[in-house]
Amino acid sequence: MSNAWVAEVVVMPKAGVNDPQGEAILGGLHDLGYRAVSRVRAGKQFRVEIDAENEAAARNAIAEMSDRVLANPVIEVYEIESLTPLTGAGAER
Amino acid sequence: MSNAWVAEVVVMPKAGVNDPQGEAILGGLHDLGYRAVSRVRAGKQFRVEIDAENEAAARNAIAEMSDRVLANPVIEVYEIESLTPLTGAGAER
Amino acid sequence: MPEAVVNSIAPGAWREVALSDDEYALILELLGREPTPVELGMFGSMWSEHCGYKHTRPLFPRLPTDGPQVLQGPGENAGAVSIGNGLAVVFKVESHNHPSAVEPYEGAATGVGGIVRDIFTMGARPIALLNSLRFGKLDDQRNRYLFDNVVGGIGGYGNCLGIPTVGGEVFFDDSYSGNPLVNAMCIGIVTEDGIVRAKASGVGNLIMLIGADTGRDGLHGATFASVDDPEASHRGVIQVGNPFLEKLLLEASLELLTSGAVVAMQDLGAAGLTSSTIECASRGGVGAEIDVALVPRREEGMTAYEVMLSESQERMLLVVEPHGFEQVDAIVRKWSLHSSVIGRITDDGMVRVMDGDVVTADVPAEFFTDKCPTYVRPAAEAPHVVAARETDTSAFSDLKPGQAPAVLLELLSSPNICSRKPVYERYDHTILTNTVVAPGQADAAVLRIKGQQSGIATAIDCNSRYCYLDPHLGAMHAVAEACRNVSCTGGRPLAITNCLNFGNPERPAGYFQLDNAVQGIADACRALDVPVISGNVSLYNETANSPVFPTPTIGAVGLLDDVCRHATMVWKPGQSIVLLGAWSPVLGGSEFLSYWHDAVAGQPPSLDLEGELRVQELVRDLIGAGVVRTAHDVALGGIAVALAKMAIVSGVGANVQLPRTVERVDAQWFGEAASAIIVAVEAGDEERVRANAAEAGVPFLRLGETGDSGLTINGGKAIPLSALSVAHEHGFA
Amino acid sequence: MSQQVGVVTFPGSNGDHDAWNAFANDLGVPTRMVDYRETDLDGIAVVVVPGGFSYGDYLRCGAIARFAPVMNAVREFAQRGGPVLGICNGFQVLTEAHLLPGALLRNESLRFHCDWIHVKVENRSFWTSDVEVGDILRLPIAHGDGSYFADDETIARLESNGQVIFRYCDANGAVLDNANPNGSRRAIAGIANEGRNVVGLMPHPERATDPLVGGADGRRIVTAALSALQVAV
Ligand SMILES: Nc1ncnc2c1ncn2[C@@H]1O[C@H](COP(=O)(O)OP(=O)(O)O)[C@@H](O)[C@H]1O
Ligand SMILES: [Mg+2]
Repeated sequence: MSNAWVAEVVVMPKAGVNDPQGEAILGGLHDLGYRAVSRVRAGKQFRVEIDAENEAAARNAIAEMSDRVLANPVIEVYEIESLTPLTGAGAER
Repeated sequence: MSNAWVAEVVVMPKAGVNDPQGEAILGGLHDLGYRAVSRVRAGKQFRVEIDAENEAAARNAIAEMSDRVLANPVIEVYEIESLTPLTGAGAER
Repeated sequence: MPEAVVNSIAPGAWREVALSDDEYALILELLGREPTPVELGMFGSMWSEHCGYKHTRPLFPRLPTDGPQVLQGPGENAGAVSIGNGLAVVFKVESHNHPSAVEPYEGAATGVGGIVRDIFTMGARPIALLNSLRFGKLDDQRNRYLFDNVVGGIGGYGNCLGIPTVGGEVFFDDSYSGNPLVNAMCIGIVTEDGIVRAKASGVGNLIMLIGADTGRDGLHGATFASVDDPEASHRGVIQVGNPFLEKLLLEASLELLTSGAVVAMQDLGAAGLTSSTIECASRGGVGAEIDVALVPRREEGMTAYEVMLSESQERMLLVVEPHGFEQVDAIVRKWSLHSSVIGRITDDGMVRVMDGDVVTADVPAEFFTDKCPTYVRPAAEAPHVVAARETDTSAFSDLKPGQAPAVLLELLSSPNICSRKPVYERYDHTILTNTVVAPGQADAAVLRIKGQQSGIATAIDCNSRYCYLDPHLGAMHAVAEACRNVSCTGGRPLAITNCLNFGNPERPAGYFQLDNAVQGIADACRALDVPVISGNVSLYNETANSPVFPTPTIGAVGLLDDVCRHATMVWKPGQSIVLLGAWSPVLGGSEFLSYWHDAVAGQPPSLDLEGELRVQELVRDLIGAGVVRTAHDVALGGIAVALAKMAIVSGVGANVQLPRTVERVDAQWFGEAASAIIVAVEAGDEERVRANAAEAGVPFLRLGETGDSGLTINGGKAIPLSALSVAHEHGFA
Repeated sequence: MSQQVGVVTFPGSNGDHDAWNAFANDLGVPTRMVDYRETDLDGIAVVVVPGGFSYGDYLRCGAIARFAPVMNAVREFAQRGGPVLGICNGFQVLTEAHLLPGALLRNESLRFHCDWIHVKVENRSFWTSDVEVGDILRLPIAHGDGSYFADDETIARLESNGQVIFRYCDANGAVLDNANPNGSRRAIAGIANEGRNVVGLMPHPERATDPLVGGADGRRIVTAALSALQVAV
């Protein structure tokens, strides 16, 4: 029997890679008076629901698709931030 | 004396708002054979470094700028996923 | 020698910056000592093909670069020609092939960023972009990914800058699989006396850096673009462009250049601070001293070496008189940018790089430029190319007459011929409100110049299959076709720019292609009287030792005296369709042969440059006289494809007889030839056109007339317009 | 002080020149650029928020621009009933600034889209005073984030109040799915505030004021400015 899982994958620009979006947001926040902000990095977050027999299988699949699709390894790094059984409530978040 | 903090803010499309990016990724994953994936939502993640006297002050500031700038409440919801003291290592992540 | 330098060069370290043993020996001889690590890195970049033009410099003297209209030929950031009334257009094409192979979106985007900087550095406001793209076949997922993301990157950058992308070409062939070609061209406009040259002068003047902070992006991009190791370019940090910053930089730079405070301006492209400092100093015959410690960084812990060789985008180097500093700073800040003084102009001809108190490099500027070795390599045509060219195309079985209409529909939906709308609709082509003839409407784009009666036409072309089969002839075709496309809209070609995309020149077969193609450009330019005013070179385009088709991309710009008198491909019902120019189509090198028989073979069409000149002149005159408003040259796919495309854009069919100059059905419908232009004219003007053609010595052949809701060829069954359109529109799906 | 059209520019605006050209050259009315740092709109009778990529469109289109100093003045101007036209990025800025309801999402295709399209005039507003309801206009679009979104309640209110000003349609005026270039809800191309003085739209009327460059239907939108300027042309 298979179960449903939900993973949260964060994709951020690799260290050293230019992040114009983060810079523009930082500039905007400064103009707005949030001078205490010293740095912003902007990335993506994906919430992926998947069927898998067990947690390990789910994690493997998520890792593989993060590598291949969700992140562009040339300029980004990804992290599986969480992997939890999918409950009814979670599905609606 | 003030301290440095790093916050991770996640911004996701509200329930009911179209998420063509999530749908496109889902389609792409299916094409690649990841048929067990049933749903993908695509959002943003911001990593904000800020100086604040204490954790509560940092959290307030981050919440305020998330409300005003990082997320648009008409279409998005945000969540402060983490708020931690900034260490040397974190700065280079 | 720099006293503070203690690091010595490990044996063979020069090979890591792509210098040969002989080249390293030459450096030792020039310097009379070992270079420092920073100097070695600087030599590696400056003596790369990308910056040093080692293999192409000896070929360049062949190219004609003069003409009364030429205000600036090759040698500056871009060339310039006069368009009258005190105005000039500035233009250039540049490649970003290697970065795009690794990260297509950012590679293409930063390619656009680079060429745009070349234009505004000259003081010109960019008014149009074009691009020429080549990929492997789309049935391969990676090629599809590259295609989609390259187009995305070009659009992403140009759209954000607010410069319309008005034309281009896309071509697919296996030779480009894994090594796409991404060439971007930019056109700017400036008053003749507003042209600025990147020539540093004035001992004691400040060297300033404006724009982005410096990170570790693209270290050694120039070097790695000069070795055929596709993995090599992975080693650096990929450059990520910031078009928003470039837009600010563009506005700030144009304002700075009119302020009078700036002596010279140079963008930071390949080899970053190294090449910009050296080129600026050497053009002005002065020296320069900069301190890397004064360069604002994005990253912590960067070494002098990294700062000197970083290829971070969106940066500009300025030479400013000391008293102009305040003014420059104020303008820069107005555009939300910051500036830093990083050095001074000196009188000793040396390029000196300090890191605080430490001298990390100290070399005469000319060692990097004039002393860069050049190579003339042995050339020999590859036997398999000779064999391909000498293939007897008559051995391929001909089509049956009844088969041709179905083949036409198939060709119309093939990747090299189908509608490019899915590409150009991702580019803003209406911004700046100068686009008189938009993509998809004609052989060239036409732009108005606000406040003037005149306008300009521009196109970018290269049939690289012809170049593969015969590089000399193919390059001539590229020049002829680019100019012909401009002429077909009514523009008189003023000059061209070129981008030489080739494989490894160190192999005799590669050098043969390069050598012959440059000669072909030179010969065609002389015959058609169009000078070359700018260009760019990209060699080592290979995957697994297999080179791309030799691809000398040609961008042409022409002038229309009255922009209202232009032509498009659109015809109206009830007009006569006429073919102007000699017509002897061949299958050699044709799209048909490649698509239908999967053969790149045969002798490509011959090219009579005098006939070419005559037909172009005739068509321009007819357009200028207001007689012709519809013109289209016959190119890929032959005459049937050309007529079908005209019918599709017009939404009006036609009834035509194809010329019976050849026996074979396939050659009659789909054979290719140069120097032939289809025009549509009002029936009442037909005789006048016939007379003008006779006078001009241009063959005239009536093909038929427009009208109806289908295309009827040789009296067969009409192919409904809707069938033609559907085939054409969905080629990439 | 003379009554002028004010074209608001942010860092990254790139449609400012086209807006200026449409009003100053094609319409021949006094027009000036208003820098995002300016704080009063003295002498300005009509405000245009032009297209472009303000702040690079990073974060969200218009998200950062809406906090620019000039936006306070624009808000007061709008509240006093002054005519405001937000074009493309300008429309996005006005929604982010809550001068107009809803938001603009990424095109359904996820791609930037440039083409000439048709819109139908649905209701009266300051900016549709020189066209008739039901007129079909041919205008260029050029955007990656033009999919109009508002929740059901807001959409219902916009519809019942007649605040939907433009809808995408085909050349004959039929509102069909394949005429909707970006997936906007109810094919909405442009809306007005309750006062009908503030209008935002994704298409570019300012790029369509001269037949030489594709069409002049946009001229019929921009001429509305004349009534506010009380100038003789
Ligand atoms: N990469 C591109 N970028 C912009 N426009 C393009 C591009 N490729 C093709 N186009 C435009 O699409 C139209 C059709 O291209 P093509 O089929 O090569 O034309 P032709 O009729 O000259 O063979 C032309 O207007 C051309 O400028
Ligand atoms: Mg052509």
